Amino acid sequence: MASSVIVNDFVVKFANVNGTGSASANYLFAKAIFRMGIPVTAKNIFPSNIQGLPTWYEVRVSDKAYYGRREGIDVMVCVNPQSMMQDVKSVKTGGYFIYDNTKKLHPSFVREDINYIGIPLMEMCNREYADPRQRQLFKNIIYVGALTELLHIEFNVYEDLFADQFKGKEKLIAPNIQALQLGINYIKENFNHTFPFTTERREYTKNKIMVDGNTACGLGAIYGGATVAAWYPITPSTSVVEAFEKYAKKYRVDPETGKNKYAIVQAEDELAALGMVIGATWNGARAFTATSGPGVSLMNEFLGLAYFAEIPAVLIDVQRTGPSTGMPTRTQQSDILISAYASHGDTKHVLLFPSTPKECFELTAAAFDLSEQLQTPIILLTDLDLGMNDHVSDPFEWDDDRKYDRGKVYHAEDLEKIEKFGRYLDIDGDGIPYRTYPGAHPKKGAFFTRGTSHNEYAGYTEDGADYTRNVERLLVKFETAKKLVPKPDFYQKSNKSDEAMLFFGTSMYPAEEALDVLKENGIELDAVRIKAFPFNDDIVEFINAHEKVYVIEQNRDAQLKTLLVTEHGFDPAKLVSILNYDGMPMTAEQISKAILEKSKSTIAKTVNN
Amino acid sequence: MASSVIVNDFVVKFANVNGTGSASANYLFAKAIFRMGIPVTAKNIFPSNIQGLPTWYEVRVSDKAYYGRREGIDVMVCVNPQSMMQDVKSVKTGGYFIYDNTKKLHPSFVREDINYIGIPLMEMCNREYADPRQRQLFKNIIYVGALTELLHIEFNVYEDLFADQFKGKEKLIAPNIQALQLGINYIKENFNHTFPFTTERREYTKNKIMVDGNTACGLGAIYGGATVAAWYPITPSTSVVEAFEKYAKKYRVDPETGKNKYAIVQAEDELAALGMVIGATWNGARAFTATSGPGVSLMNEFLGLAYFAEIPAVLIDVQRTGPSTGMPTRTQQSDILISAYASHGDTKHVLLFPSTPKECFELTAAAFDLSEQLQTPIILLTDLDLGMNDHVSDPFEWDDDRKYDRGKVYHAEDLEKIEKFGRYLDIDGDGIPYRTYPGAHPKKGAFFTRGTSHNEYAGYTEDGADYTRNVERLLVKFETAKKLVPKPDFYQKSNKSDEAMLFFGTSMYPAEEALDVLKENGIELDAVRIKAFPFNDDIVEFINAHEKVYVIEQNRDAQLKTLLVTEHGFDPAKLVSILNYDGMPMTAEQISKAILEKSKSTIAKTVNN
Amino acid sequence: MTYLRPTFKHPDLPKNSLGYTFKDYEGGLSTLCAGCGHDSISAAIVEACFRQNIAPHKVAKLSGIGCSSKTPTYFLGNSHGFNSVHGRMPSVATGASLVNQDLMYFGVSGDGDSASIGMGQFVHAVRRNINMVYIVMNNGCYGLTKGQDSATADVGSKSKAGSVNIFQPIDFAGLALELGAGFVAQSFSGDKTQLIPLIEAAMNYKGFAFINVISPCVTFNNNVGSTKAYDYVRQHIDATGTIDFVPTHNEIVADYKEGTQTNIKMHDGSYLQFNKLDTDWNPLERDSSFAALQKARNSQEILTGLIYFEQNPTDLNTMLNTTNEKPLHQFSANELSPGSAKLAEVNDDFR
Amino acid sequence: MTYLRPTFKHPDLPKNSLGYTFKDYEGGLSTLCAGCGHDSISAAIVEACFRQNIAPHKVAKLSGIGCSSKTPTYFLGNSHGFNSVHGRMPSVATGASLVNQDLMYFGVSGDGDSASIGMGQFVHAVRRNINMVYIVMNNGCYGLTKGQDSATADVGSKSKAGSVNIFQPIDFAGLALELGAGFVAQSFSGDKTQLIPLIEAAMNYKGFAFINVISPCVTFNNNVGSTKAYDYVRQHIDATGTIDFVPTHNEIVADYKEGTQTNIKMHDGSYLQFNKLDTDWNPLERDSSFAALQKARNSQEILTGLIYFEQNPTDLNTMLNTTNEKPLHQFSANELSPGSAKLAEVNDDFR
Ligand SMILES: Cc1ncc(C[n+]2csc(CCOP(=O)(O)OP(=O)(O)O)c2C)c(N)n1
Ligand SMILES: Cc1ncc(C[n+]2csc(CCOP(=O)(O)OP(=O)(O)O)c2C)c(N)n1
Ligand code: SF4
Ligand code: SF4
Ligand SMILES: [Mg+2]
Ligand SMILES: [Mg+2]
Repeated sequence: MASSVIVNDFVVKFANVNGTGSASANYLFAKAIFRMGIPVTAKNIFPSNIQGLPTWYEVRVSDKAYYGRREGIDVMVCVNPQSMMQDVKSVKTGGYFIYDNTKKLHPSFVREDINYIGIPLMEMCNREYADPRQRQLFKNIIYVGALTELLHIEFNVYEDLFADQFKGKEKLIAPNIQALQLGINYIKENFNHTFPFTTERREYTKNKIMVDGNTACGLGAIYGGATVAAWYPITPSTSVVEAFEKYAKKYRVDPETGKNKYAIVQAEDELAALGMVIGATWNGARAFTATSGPGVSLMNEFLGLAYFAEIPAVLIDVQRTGPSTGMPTRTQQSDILISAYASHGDTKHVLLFPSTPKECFELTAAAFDLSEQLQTPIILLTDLDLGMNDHVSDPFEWDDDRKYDRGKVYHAEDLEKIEKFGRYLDIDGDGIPYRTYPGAHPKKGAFFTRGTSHNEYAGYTEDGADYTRNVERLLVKFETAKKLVPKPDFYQKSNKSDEAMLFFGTSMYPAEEALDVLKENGIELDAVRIKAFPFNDDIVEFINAHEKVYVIEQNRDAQLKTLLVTEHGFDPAKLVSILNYDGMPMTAEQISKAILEKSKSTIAKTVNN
Repeated sequence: MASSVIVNDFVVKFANVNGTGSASANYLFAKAIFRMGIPVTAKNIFPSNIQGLPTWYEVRVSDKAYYGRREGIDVMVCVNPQSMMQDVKSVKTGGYFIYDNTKKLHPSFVREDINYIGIPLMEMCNREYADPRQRQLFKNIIYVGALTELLHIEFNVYEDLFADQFKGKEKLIAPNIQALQLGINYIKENFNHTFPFTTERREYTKNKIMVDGNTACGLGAIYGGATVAAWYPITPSTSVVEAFEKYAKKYRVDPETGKNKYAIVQAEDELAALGMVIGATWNGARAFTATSGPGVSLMNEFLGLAYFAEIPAVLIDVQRTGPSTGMPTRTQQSDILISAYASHGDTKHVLLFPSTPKECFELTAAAFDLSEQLQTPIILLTDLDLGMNDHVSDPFEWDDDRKYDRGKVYHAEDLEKIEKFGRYLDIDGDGIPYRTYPGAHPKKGAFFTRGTSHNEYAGYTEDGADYTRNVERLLVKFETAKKLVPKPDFYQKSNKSDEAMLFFGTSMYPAEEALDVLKENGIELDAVRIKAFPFNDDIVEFINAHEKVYVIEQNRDAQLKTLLVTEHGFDPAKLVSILNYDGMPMTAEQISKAILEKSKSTIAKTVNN
Repeated sequence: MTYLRPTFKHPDLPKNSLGYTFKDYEGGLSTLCAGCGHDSISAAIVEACFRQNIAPHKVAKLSGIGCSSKTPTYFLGNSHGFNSVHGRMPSVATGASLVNQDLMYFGVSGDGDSASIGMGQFVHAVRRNINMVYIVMNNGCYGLTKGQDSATADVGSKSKAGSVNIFQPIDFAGLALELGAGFVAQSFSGDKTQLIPLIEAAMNYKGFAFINVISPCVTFNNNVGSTKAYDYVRQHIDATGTIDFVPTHNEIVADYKEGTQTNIKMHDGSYLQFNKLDTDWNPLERDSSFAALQKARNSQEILTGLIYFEQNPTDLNTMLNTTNEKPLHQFSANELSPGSAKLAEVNDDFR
Repeated sequence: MTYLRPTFKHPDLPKNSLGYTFKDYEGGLSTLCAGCGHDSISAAIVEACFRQNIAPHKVAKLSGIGCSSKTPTYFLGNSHGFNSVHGRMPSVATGASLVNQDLMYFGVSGDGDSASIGMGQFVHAVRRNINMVYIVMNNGCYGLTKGQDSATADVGSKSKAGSVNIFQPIDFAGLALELGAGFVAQSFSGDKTQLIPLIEAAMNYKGFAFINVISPCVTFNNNVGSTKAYDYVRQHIDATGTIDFVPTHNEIVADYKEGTQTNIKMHDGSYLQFNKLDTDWNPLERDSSFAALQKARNSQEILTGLIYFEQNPTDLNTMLNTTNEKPLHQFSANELSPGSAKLAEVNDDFR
């Protein structure tokens, strides 16, 4: 047990029953810490169920600004008898177990090596509130109060938070404050040891925002100029279009006519959703859909059509744990292979990998440009962890001078100047032809879009040479894509080591932390974070420049490594996979441990994380 | 121009209008050569259209028993004015162009370097036949007659063929013989040069059969014990289930009750087709579907379910030219990647690659055993070339003592002996659990099949450890598959060279021929033909034993190479791709040329093919 | 997570004619929201199976994805179950039903599962007349994904989140009738008295027996303004009278006034007894059923009960003439493979 | 392979009010079988567009896969066309129609394309009331894959290959009506006189205008025993009388006997003129249309003509309140992006 007080470095986990309103109380706790300027990460671990099953909320506070998950619970707040046995077990030796002691704790829950704080939550609620719904809701606020006192969270932060939360319903503020106070007072009156963890105001999160990736994607689609969204509900992607709708209602209604500059359709399934997107983009609009694994599987045929007929489309895949229905409320990065090579025949798709809410916003907006520039589907691969959990992020930015890059489009005036329009003619040598919007010109520019083989003039063809020219041009286009997609993030100005780490998406969080851990263990690695597929030359150069590259992924089959090897012919032996695929966000410990075992430069040291 | 007569080594191509009955006449020609014991290969090159467009039929005769396609037309029989210009162009210098000279040939069709034989086909038909349908049909027989005379095909072979073809409609024999005779006589009377090509009876095809792969697959499903077939029509797979139905009607109707020991359903689409198969196999039956690329794309979600819930299923994918609708009547081997890794999440499927009709039969039958042994989908990857063209093949064989291997199933008596049944319990350490059929036992063995994460007892779980154990067991099962799938064919007892060739499916035909061509050019390569994925140890050993391995594929993106590298970590540099993807079956010349260019042991020689 | 009920059995529990107690028909403890209509339907299925004396292992239960599709875990724990993928249960059930005619097939689905993503498969299952009981637990919303409108939500119906549906609803009963379904019933999860015998009748129907059950989602669609809320449904229901299912061996007890009772004979000789039937409509005539349904729709009423009953159904297996000698999976290699001699003949055809 | 007709134009060709000649509405030369019903429907579309004075480039034509779905290449060569994937045209058309309300959308499909693989999408396109003309070229078979029965093949109908269909047919008109379609018509490819005005009316309908056209497949389903053969259809057709479409600017010429003519007013002020209408059925009332259809079905007749017409349709764009100020793709970044100031507010919400 720690003897001195640890500042801003601990993990609190809440164990609740879902459907009881605990999520917002737990969020309040995390948000309070955020408002104190302290780095905080919250993970909502919920079941694929609506009401009555165990749900958890993990809050990590980190003065070093590590935003990844960390194993080992310092403080467990358990108000769910169903999960209590496993919750007790999950507390670190020396940690704290906070529970409702209205009823006496059964001896089987008692561990010698942890501390127990009982608070008579039910009793207090029954005493204070008559309404059963209030009893349930305020119980959650009371334990937040207790934590507030134990961890010395600033009280006025809550006052602000409640004021924001209940704007327009101000009469709800007082009872919430009161419930919080109940918890605070209970600790004040009953707890007289030194609690080994505390918080202290910092400036880390100043100017930052705390938001989930799905909201950021929805907002990115608004700023990126999407006018049509077609989707089918599926966890964990549903909130992408919900956010789009929310902001569209706010910002996309013509104030004069009251008419919408957008259209959202809840489709009958994912096939139809992508079909609608393709219809809309074919007709010139920017359109997108959001889904998760099963939806991507169903969209294969349409993705192949869009690839071959060269129709833009933006698909946001918020990945969850596969295969099949898998674990719908757990995270993974396991739709990479199917996304990159979706559909039968020789197909390749452009992928984007955001790591933060800000990147969700930016890459979603960028996806619309890219998709129109390249006239092909762009698949944004985010995941449940990024999409549904709140992350501390730099704020969203937008340049008001920014214009959309609509790609190569011939309008009526261009068509006038052209002798013969060839929809699939590679005029510029970059593999990207010109398109026209339906209705553009009375006599020129009309063409037939089809998924069958076509020549440069969009005419149907069964000629082998026509076919070959066309699919080889598509490879040229894919080369062009390498120049247009976002560049990777390098963690060093120039390479310093023979070994390196490569990661993408939410693996960034534990990977960055692992870099530090390894450094502490005497292993300094170069590192790169990939943001897109196809991989651009910088990445190839980086890998070539290293003897060994650890590729961090949250899937079983090393799917990103497969893309690296397939597309660039690296020797697979030099790309060493570090994988986690149990459905929980990967931790720095998992990575550093694995690398310590595998690294040639490993000194006989153990990780002291 | 050849001065001496070439025996049994030439290519004849027919140019017709589709829907005019030419296919059966052209087939008659190929079959006659087959009956003379001479190796012959026929390729039907038809449009995605029902009536009125150009169609071709290529017949290669090869005394060396090369069954691959060969470029360069020796004799072109053109009865389609639409395609005449390109047909004239496709004749080899010194070759022959046979045409209908009822109307004079336009000078633009005249090439100085080829020979022309005009036959007044239309005039002859109009004279001989009153019925327009007869005129059309017998025109085709007349040119077969002409070829018969030019190439010295034995007349009595036709008599036998007609007798077989018109069994039960004997009155059609005489007019056909007469039409044939018309052609023969016309040549006898009007052609008095020496024709540079001829046929001579051989014994090569004695005991062989000439059949298309789809028929063989359908028959394989009959012998393999399939009782349920669910499908959706799509070129080029349609005839698989048609053959199954034909033989089922013949061999699977209980003579006593008149009831069917099979059920065939034409589903509403491919999703439903695979759903029905999965429902049937879940209920204990052997079931299959047949489709082509677009169908596989649509089946992704169900394939993932079958993988994860461990349900047998047999899927026959007769590949055509992708992506998207592509060229539906052209061939390719381009559904490898999507088949191997179909569906989102981490999934892997077992693939089989037949090369001959006999293997279509055998591997289809084997697929049912494998699928039940492994409790997973088996995808048989054939292609349009193998599936729809007639191939000379060894005859089908069946061991009457053969029993079906139904895999690990607990029946009522087994369940009686078991304490607690665990549907996903790995008792034998091979990753394969035991299953039960619905209705097996009144109290034991019932379980819930689901696509969500499940523990050893088929219970729903969101526990990371349960999940991980399960998906890692699936990897163990995939390892087990390596021991069960058919072994590769090696072309040498022991390795003789540093370099080797690796191929599969219909690439076998040109590859075998290319091996000879290369030998003639001083390059002797080892070779292996792969029959299944996952690749077994023999293949890995073989590749490790060579410095360079040429991987022959009929797709753009080197899909099989991707599997080799992904699964075994070979250095991609040593696997050199030789690709063809124009939709036509690959030729030996394409392969040998490419290898001559790329081989380190290349002596300054050119191919003299 | 599935909780199992304690397996302790009271020795005095009543048994049905097969010797099974009610408990033998139960499943795992439900994880649905307290008050969810779906749980009442599960209970009705349990009761119907108990009454119908079907051995639990002789039932196969199949579903798609959704709260409704989870229910097969909550009834008939001794039956094989298959929770397939979203909207595709009909095809899986079709395949299963082809194999083994000794089992009874229960398909359970939701309105999202069957009216949106599964519409195509639903239509074709009806068309093929699969021999199964097909129950849609219809709550007008997507429960499991948190309350979006489904395709059966009525125009103007308000969700808990406050959005008002603008699209025409799909009327399952009308659709099934239009598609030629032979057994079309409609009921309400809150009306056990009506629902249980309907399920019993459906179980005895040799063909596609469809029951659309309005089943309120208490969490997302039980608010004022929703036309699938308990209150709304109770107010707008137009029950066609009580129904009784009378198995073959039971005597028909006619304790109703004359003229108010109809007995429909089932294929196995059992009877379906209608009481107090609406007099101007005959459930044995399709046109008449259509008209009745249409009339109720026009007046915004929900017609419940047995809406249409085709007396001579021909199910898929009969149409396909599939053997029922034994399940298809029980045939051995020498019963299925035509053998080497026949293969020699086949080879000869290709020479 | 598409052949283009010679582009030489005779100077004296008649022109429509926009100055276009008939030739301007033609497409590539058909590659369908000689005599295929689909070609007649293409010709009717050409004629209807010419008569309706629509600029060819203001039409978008969409289809799935099949012989029928190939036809958009054979009409309106100056329009953008989209031959998508099998059965999924409805969704593509839906997406397209959301973007640009200045174009007219023609969806062309086959019975395989819409009744089998595309059933789900068809149902939902009806439900959403997409503003489009939706034509099914219904031949009861899969032409392009060589003649298998489709889901619209009648029970007992015999294919050329000799197989007899055992399944209930899907009745497109009945289904569309059941699903709430506002414009439901049925016709025969061989009846140009009826078909052309129906297409014209459909073009002027602001909503989902559905025309099921029986269109014989001469190659695979025109044999004796087929209920989709030319001869059979001609014998069983029950035309509802002639129809005329009268554009806004034309005067209504009433040259029929009183009592036999009905004028239906379209949303744009034009009229649809029915002559010699069946007296016991009113196409403006859904129940009545249902009954008429049902009656014809019962007597194995094919009712053709305008079966149902809802006078006040609300199409999807109207329901969604989408702007028609200009097509959605014409909005620029500063019209669509809320700008940095608003983004600052959004950021603040997350602090
Ligand atoms: C292919 C696919 N798309 C989406 C989902 C997400 N999903 C799960 S359940 C559901 C809707 C369920 O609605 P319903 O069938 O009405 O069942 P309820 O929960 O209302 O009983 C959806 C969209 C999925 N599981 N699979
Ligand atoms: C996903 C998919 N499955 C199957 C096919 C093969 N296919 C092409 S057309 C067609 C049927 C066409 O029938 P229909 O729509 O009635 O058109 P018709 O040819 O009769 O006019 C089928 C099954 C395909 N192209 N795509
Ligand atoms: S969310 Fe609705 S449908 Fe789902 S369990 Fe709860 S009440 Fe039932
Ligand atoms: S096959 Fe039939 S549908 Fe297709 S073009 Fe020929 S006649 Fe028309
Ligand atoms: Mg529902
Ligand atoms: Mg058709």
